Amino acid sequence: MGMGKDIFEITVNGLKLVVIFLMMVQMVPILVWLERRGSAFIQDRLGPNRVGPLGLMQLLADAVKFLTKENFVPDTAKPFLYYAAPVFALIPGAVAFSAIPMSSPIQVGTFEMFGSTWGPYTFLVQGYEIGVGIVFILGVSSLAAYTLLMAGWGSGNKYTLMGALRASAQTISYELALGLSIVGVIMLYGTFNLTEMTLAQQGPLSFTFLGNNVTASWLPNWGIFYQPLAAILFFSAAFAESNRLPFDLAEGESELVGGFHTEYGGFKFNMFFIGEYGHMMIASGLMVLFFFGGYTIPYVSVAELNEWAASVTSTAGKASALVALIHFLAFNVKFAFFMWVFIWVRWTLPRFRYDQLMDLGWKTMLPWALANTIITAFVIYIASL
Amino acid sequence: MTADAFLFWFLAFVTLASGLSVILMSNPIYSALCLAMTMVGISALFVTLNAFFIAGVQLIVYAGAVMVLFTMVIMLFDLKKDVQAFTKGKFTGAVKIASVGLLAGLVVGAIAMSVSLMGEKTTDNPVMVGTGMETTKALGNILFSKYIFGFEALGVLLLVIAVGAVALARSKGGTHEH
Amino acid sequence: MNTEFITNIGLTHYLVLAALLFVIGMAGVLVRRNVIVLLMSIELMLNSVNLTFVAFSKYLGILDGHIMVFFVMTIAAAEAAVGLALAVSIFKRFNEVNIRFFEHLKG
Amino acid sequence: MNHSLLMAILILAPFVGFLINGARYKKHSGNVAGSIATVAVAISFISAILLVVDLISMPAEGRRIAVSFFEWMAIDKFKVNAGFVVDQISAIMILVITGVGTLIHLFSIGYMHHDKGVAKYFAYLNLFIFNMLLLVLGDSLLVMFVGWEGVGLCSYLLIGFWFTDKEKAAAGMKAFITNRIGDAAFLLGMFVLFITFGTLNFSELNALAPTVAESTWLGALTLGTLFLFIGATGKSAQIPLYVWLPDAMAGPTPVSALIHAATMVTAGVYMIVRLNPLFIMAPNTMMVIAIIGAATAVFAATIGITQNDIKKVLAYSTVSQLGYMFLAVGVGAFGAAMFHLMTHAFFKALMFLGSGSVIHGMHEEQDIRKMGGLKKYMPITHITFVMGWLAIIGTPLFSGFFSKDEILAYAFHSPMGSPILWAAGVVGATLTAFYMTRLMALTFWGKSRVSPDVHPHESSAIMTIPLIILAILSVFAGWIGVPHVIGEHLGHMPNFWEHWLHPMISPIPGWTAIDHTTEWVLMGCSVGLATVSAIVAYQFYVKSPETPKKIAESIKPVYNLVNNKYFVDEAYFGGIINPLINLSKNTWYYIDVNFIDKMTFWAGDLVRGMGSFVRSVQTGNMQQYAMYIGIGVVVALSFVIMR
Amino acid sequence: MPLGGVIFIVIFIALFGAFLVWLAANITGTKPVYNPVKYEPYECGIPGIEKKETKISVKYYLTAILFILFDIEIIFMYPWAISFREFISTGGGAFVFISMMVFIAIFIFGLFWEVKSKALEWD
Repeated sequence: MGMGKDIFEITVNGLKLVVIFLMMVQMVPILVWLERRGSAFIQDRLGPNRVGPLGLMQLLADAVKFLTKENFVPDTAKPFLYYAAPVFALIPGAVAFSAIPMSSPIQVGTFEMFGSTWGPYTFLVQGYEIGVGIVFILGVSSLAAYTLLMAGWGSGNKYTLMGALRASAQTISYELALGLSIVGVIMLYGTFNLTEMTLAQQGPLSFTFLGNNVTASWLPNWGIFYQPLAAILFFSAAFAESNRLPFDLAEGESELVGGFHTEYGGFKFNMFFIGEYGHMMIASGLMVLFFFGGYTIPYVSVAELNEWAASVTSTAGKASALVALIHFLAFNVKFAFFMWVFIWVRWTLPRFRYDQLMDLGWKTMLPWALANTIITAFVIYIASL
Repeated sequence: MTADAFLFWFLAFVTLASGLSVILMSNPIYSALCLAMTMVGISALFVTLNAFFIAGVQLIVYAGAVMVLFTMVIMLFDLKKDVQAFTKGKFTGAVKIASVGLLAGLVVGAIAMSVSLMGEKTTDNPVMVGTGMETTKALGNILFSKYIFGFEALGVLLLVIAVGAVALARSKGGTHEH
Repeated sequence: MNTEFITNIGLTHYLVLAALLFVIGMAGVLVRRNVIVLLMSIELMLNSVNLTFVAFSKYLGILDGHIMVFFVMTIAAAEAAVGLALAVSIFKRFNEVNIRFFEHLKG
Repeated sequence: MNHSLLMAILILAPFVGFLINGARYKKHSGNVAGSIATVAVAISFISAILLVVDLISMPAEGRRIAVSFFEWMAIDKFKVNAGFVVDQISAIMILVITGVGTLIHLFSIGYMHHDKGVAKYFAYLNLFIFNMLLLVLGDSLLVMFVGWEGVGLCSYLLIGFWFTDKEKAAAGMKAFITNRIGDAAFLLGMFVLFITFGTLNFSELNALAPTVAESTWLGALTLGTLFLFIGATGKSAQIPLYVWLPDAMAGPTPVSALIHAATMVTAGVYMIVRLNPLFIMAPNTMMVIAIIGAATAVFAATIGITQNDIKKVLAYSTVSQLGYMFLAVGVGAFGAAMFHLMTHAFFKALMFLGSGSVIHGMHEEQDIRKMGGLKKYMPITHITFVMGWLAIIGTPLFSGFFSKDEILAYAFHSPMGSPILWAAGVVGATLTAFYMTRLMALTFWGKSRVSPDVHPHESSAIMTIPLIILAILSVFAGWIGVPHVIGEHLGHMPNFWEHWLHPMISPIPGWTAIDHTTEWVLMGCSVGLATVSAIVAYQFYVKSPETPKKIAESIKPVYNLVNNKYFVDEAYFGGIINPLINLSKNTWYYIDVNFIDKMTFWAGDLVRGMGSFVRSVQTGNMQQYAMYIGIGVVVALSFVIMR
Repeated sequence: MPLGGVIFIVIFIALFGAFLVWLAANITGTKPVYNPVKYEPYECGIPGIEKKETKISVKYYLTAILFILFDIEIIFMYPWAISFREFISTGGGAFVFISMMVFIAIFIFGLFWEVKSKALEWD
């Protein structure tokens, strides 16, 4: 039975999931710090700078504060839902984030351990690979609406309930534009698989049009050049999905106080916070995957990079690790850029009114996304003639 | 026990338990949440059956849309607890439970019988393996050739429902006071 | 004890599971009083049918079952939309969701 | 472009036109609606041409473009595809339908200009073309039947187009009901054929036909073909179901031209030609067809002589000419039937459109007694009408001459024909020459009897252009089917028509070539008689208009009989419809009211009593109903399992 | 590794992680001291006198219903999008394109109707 050989693989994969989850959680304090420093920079003030170098220790102080807050349940709340909601806020984000490929796979050759031979293995730098990647991610992240409703209803407060309804109505409205803007992308790559999409974007811009091969070597072969409208729509919808400014209508000091998490404090509030950042991370990751080449390096194809890595390292395993490292860095650079855009936008744009928000989603973005779908299909059809 | 078998039993337990909770919880909101759990469980069962795309659609449509609608409506009604959650009549109740129980027994029996009859036809013959892409493409191929009329008809159906449901929901409702 | 039954998962397992889910949904339809829970029980029944479709699809090696699942999902969503619209409309007017109340709608 | 796309465009273009015009049916702008409709049909025409060009470029064997879009239904063995075929026969039909259709659409723009329901009119017209294309292109009887019913519907809608006029609405109804009788027979025919052959596909039927040996007089083959022929008599206005066609003239004149002259009424002929290997195996049916065709040809022609409504004359002429086609079919001359179908489509459409132009110019006047001398007011209409006239009376070298004489030759010489059939044909031709000349004389020639407050005028170019094109076709269309006997004197001109249709037409058993002398003699006979009768008619109605009245006076009973269309309508009423009504009334009173009703009341009381008992079950409690379903399922399942 | 195994691991770790997180959420924090005011639902200064009974606009529900219907229509486009190129390469491109355009036309008509009937207006 091959189970013995599998155990190592299963262990590594399990650990990988834990690591990715921790990575996601640990990125949140850093992003919070970035947001606070960044907003200060944008607004021409100093931001946190007292605790530790550059105010970095502020994160720890925050964490301590969160963990030591009083832990109580309001009288009118439903305890089960009240406790469950923050936990559920984390799960969809974490599960969806693990499906994002962050680098090329690492090859591990055979080796001796515990007196038997192991390997060879291939480890993906993503939680798990699933064939219908996008559909899966969309499905999982559509579960986020429950968190809002559970929190809002479970708190037993009318502000939370209204905030939750607002937030979920907004989330589902923009999910339409989000889902529709992806149709063009799917058509472009002809696959749901995120890795295949990434690999389709390597090298210089080149495509076939009416039987002619067109190549523009000064541009990378990124999705944004094929689907600019989809990129804009997707990114805007992602803002609304994660309830970020300018679409953070779920909260409002004057009308709804803190929205659906009004009654939450301490660690539970923190989890909602992590959930929100989780959404941002998924959105940024997908943005990079769909439109900015994923983990590939612009102008350089994966094959070229493999060749170079093989020439500077001794074994295939080391070469693949090196390549994976470079790809991982490339991915993170792009990823960080979009996270920064999220923060940047938040401190730059004013928020919408609720009716404007719904109008934008239903009457502007949905028709444009439809138009994008039709045009893409038409162009693909014409180009193939 | 293999991972697959464990997975099946685990998911079967989850779906059955949450399915039972749907009808046993007296508070409709917990019913709705349990049903959402059942949907997720069934989605995972689809994955074990290699129906990846269908699993994703199940998540998006059922868990992500239909059940959200249910939850929203219940919150809209603000129903805390059903005053009378179950039927009252003792006799009809007994008949109902009995018929359901009988049905369960019969269906399971029928399945067991027919499976033993069908014999080799039900042997594991998975033509649809792989990561789900081929299946989805094949699905598209069938949907847009053999089932194209059903597909267009569903488009019209959805239009009709969109018009009708909105008209219904905004209507004053009812013609007379009871 | 014969462990074959536990370790070797086949079509029968899925069919029995689906049958049980169906029966649970049916029980819900029969015994619950809240219209919305009734509708949810119907969704449960539809879901169990979807499960049988997909299971047969896999074990018979034809994809038509998947298409049927697609169609069933659409119908189920349509049914939920209209059913809930009715429920909302009646609730707004009479503040009532008990199925027995709906008897007043007859003729 | 590939064939399926072309075929889809061919069929769907008029349908799209129908949808567009149907959606804007309240609009009054005739030009817009007409342009849309005309363009739609013109697109269809172009794709028809492209398809036929492709067809011609194929090798003569297997010259056939078959497209199956999807499986329409599959019930056990019964499988029907939405399949369409362009072959030698349907190629002719689609060209005629879309070509003549385009011209008639164009004409309609001018003719229907002032009408309020013009968009609706064009929508119906396009729907008709769509259905007609389904009819001729369908690769199985069932697909054809869809078109068959569709054209019936459009015919009904268009005859009763001015439905506010009760009489016209009734005419529409009459057409519809008469057609239904035929359609019922058509359905029966399909059943019989399906039981016999297990398929409704044309090519399969035709291939299987010779394998069924016909042992009895009324075997399956004869029965099926006879039923189909009855269906054809309904659609193609043959005895006894012709009565609807003259009344159908209540519709707008272009409709009469398109539906009731050129296309729809020929559907019966087309259907028989398409199934010719099947029909040729049933000689008894063929005989019936030939006799009915010949009888209709003569019968309708006699009525035509006495009619005074310009459109009625043409209508009876159409019935008569259709009789010729059935005569041709009946004697096995399928090619000749198709040939006459095509030439007739041209010259009859021309004449109908010409009459439309006359009616338009005369401000809705249709009575030829109030016309006369229109030659000088309407020169173009007159010239084109003359071309049509020359064609229909069989003037040598005009199109009608070739087709009619081919039919007559076959009727004389074919083993299935006989000199009697030929004689009937010649009489028909003579009568045709007479009443057509009468029509010409009373309408265009002689002294003007136009009432002084009417100012006839020539129609606009949009109406005359189609006339001119059709006139050219009426004159020259016959040249593609010049018989050998004439062709060899014209520099050995080949008979394109025969070559083209040859692979599709089954040979007549026992056929021998006609020797040239016979053919010349036959031709001479019919031409001579027609000429004489035309001259007589000219004498009667132009030179001495008093003579026909005197003659009519002297044979008054006969004249009345003919003038009243042999009292066929009245006979139908007196012989069939009224007795039926009386019988129904009596049965209603004695059987229904006094017996059945009492029984049912009694039964009703019983049921009500039981019902009030059972009503207690129907509580309105949905869950109880669900429980009943559940119990039912339990019982059914346990029955299945225990069995 | 079989895919079932992957799912198994994911589910297992997700559940385990959720349990851990839930535990963490309950363990952390200091034990609260009971105070009736503190345990009241949040209000903006004035104590809540009415019971929690809020009339919620039916608009939210309408939005959700329309979301479901349009979401399904979008889901139908996915298999189309994914097999569109294959259809083109096998020659059925025009047919599939047109049939999807018909579907989208119905979609647009529905959207247009909703906009026109003001089902999407928020005030």
